[in-house]
Amino acid sequence: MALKTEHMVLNMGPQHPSTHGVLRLELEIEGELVNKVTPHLGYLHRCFEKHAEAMQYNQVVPYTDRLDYLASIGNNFGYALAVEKLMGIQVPERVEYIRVIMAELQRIASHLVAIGSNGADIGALTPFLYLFRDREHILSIIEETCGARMLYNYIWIGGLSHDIHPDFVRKTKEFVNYFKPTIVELDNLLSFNKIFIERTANIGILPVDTAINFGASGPTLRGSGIKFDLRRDDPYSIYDRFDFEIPVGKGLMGTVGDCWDRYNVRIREMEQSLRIIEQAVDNIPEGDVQSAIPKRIKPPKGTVYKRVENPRGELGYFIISDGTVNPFRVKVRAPSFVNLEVLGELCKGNLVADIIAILGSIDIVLGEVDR
Amino acid sequence: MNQYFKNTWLGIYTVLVGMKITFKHLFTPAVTIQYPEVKLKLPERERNRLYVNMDDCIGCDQCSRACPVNCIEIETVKSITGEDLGTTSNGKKKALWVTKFNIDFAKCCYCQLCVFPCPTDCIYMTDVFEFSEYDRNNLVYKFATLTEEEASEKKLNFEKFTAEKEAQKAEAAAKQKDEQKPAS
Amino acid sequence: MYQYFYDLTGNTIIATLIVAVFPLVNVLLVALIGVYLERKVSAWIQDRIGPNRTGPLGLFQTVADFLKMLQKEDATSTEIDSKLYNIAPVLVFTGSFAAYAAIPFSSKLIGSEADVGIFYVLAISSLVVGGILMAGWASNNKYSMLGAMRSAAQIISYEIPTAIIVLSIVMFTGTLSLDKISDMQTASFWNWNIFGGAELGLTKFLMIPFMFIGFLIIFISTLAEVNRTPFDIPEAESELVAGYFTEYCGMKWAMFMLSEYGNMFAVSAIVSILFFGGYHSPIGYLGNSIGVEWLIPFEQAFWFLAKGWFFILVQMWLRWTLPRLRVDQLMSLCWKYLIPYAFVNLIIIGIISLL
Amino acid sequence: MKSAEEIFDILKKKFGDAVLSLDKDTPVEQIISIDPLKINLISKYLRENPELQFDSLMCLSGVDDANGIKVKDAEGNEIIEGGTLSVYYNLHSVSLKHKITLKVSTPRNDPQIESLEKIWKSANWHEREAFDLIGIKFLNHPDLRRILMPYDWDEFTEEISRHPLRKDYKNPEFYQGMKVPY
Repeated sequence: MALKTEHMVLNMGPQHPSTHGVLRLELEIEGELVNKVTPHLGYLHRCFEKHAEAMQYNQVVPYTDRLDYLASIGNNFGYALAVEKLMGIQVPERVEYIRVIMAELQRIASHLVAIGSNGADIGALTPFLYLFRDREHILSIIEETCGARMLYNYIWIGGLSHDIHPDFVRKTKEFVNYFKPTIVELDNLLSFNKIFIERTANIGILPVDTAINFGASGPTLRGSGIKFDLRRDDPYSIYDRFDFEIPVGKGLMGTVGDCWDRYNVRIREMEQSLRIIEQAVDNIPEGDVQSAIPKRIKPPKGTVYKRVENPRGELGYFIISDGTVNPFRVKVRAPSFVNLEVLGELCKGNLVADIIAILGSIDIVLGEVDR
Repeated sequence: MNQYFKNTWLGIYTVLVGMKITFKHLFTPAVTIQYPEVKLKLPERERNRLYVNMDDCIGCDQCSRACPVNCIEIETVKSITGEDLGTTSNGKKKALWVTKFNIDFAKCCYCQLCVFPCPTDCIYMTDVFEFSEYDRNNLVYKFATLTEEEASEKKLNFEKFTAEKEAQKAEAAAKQKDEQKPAS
Repeated sequence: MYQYFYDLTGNTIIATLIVAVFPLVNVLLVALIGVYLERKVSAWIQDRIGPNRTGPLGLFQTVADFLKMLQKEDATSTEIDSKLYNIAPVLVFTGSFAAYAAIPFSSKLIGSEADVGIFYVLAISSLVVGGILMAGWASNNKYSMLGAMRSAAQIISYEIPTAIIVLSIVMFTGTLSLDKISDMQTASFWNWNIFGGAELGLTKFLMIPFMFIGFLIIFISTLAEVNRTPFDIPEAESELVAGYFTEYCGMKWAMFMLSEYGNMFAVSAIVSILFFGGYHSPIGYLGNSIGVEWLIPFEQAFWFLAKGWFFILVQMWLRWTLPRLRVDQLMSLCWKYLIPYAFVNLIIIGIISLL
Repeated sequence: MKSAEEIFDILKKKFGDAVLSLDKDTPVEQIISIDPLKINLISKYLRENPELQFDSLMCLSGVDDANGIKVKDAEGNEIIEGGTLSVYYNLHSVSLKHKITLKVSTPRNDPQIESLEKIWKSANWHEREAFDLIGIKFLNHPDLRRILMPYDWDEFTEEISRHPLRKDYKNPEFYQGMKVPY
């Protein structure tokens, strides 16, 4: 005879230590077993899309910073590319290089938070602080160039807000050399820790076809073992010039597509980002970074959908221009928004503690989910 | 069975590896600083509180229009003939009395978009970042150098001036009419 | 002990007071220093500075916290079962404090020289489970409830490996009295149980690896019994907010904290008594060499506290290194790994001690 | 890899009138317009046809075209009457690496579009968002609730402030007794 237990509805969030912001999850649980997860969004809804309609094209850039606030450069990048595509602007070589280096630095910084908070959710608070220490290095490199630590407003339509700081190249190289050993330390401290593996391997398995059907992207998709990276498959900017690999989940510790794979993909991606930075940082050509910025940003009538590989996945900007100085419609295809949808599928039949691990491995940023 | 012992071994071994790493860190010096006593040197491009050098401001309103959050409020009064407002440091002649130049730092998003269009480089970001207040109204910084009386005086002057001008115009127009009338 | 102080002071009331107050003072001190150390150790491990505002090096941080806690409003939900809710922290504290009665701080400083000391400690510390269950149930909060259930399952399960290892030590030493177990490991660290006891011979050397395994098992399982990371799932702050004491605040919350640190010291004390010579010095006594007899109990107390604190530091070190286990893994670690190993270890130790 | 023209031809051959037109005027994207009530059939075909294999829906954006007539209602608010609401679908094939943009337009006063939730799961939340912010009803959607706005937004606000991304949206004065424009 099966033991009948009463269902309990557990309300996790919006104020909860590990929902990564103000996400509210309604868990239907049976003992500790979760039957159903219903995410409720909108607690951080700041009307980005409505705001953008009232702004001029260049004024939207600071708003894009606030989408995925852990990877603001990527957001600027995507938006700038979309409008540039709409207007047919060719940006100078120097700008392209600086953009790529910045975006990759930002990717590392963002992954550091993702990995750290995934570990912290599972209980390892120390790696979290180590990773934040490393993130500080990146933030201060970027701060020196553009003056802000989080919300940069750095990549403008057609150019950059500032040229790089004279120390930038030296400090970036220093960081690359500093950071390589710390990845090894992180691996020893957390990735290959037996308890961490137990908590993440074979948990929240996401098969490839489900992942694609749900539109998952970024490390969430690559963790399922498919080599799909927009930097290689739909190259934008100058990513096709660099030699880098696309790490995918291989099921090293359990099944392909489990939490550990998604976690590991992020670490390996940081190594690849370092490779890109190393290749790019020596070859920055000379030039003026603001020469291609149009005096008056007034794109022709048209529609554009431009996507970039943000740390969390495919960030797409769908912009309709009606030929005025204000965009007619800006829709953001936020990677976290789409990835979060998978949560309901992954969490069925897991324990409450696994929900945390799965949510951490999907790595959402609520600023982006709710926009 | 093999897996069983392997698990046991891995469990103990990886824990010891982790402990070794944290033990090493026990003796590394702290990377944090004691904030109010020790402060980091901020880079020169630091984007924090805005400052407006009113001596140079020509009241062109470009910063206000560039602001995505509308936190800059500028009100200007045209100068009347005979008033000398001086020139800015890069040689531009001022033509407007800036009677109001308020920046609401509660709204400011520190995007620096207002700094670039300024023709005289009079608005810029400083490295002052500690300016918290208990009252939100205190975050509205008033940069205009004119006192209220002066401002109202200027306004009055301008109104008088325009009124005079208008009157003159009206007179001239009337004269013209008068002149034109007989012709037609 | 009572007799000792009665002889010393000649007054029944003072003697009783000293006997009663000493463990309490110890628990308070452990909590006071423990919380401070926990913060400092975590800060050092994480390359931070840690508390440094209140007093030199932040030494009075916990005192300040304690004063704050005392002044706090006792905010409670209206939906609680107030009787159970109020008793629970007291019960939890009683459970952890009562264990101190049988712990020998030195040869002259034992609350009760009970012949079944270790048995008493094992039994009385189970009282904590009742308190935690009460707290979880009475809070009328789902997180508290889950935490309490986890805690109960955890503490009850982990008593088994603890008891088996204790049994093997009891089998080896032939006594249940904590005082006698300590006393058998006198003179040198070479005589500690972890090094095979005081008796020389082949059995001693055969014993060492198994004693070491026994120590590991009892250390892990006592860690779980006091809900420390990696076994802090009852209060797992990233899952259950704060587990069974989510709804508590102010002094009642402080009672839980107090009992947690009290428990930490208690289990460290038990481990050091069973395996590391209890209150005995590893290198001999100063009092013996200079011929001052009365110094010895104090030296013993020093060594005992030092050993206890050492294990507390190890617990903290572990806490800031490891992630947390999941509730079912916690159970499988206990039932599938620790208990079989403990049983095999028990049998082997039994055979060796028969040799 | 197939270009938009080729895909349009394939679809036109298969579905005839349901595929309306191919918009080549826009400088960067080529958009195929589709009948809103046939979109589910066409999408299913797009996904399952081995030549096309559009296995992922990248983005789904609801748009208020604001192409109706602006009139004043009884309270003096400017509202738009007539015209259309549109939804743009950006499809992508992970295996074949080609992209296409579909567009459906539906009348503003009764916006109804077939849901694609059965075909691409990622459509679920995107459609909820379009329903929430634009007010397009997706037929056969399993769980058409608001997603970003509060669930009870309808109860406390007037008709004109139901769907924020419509061009004639007006901020409500109060929501649940809270002043909305701060």
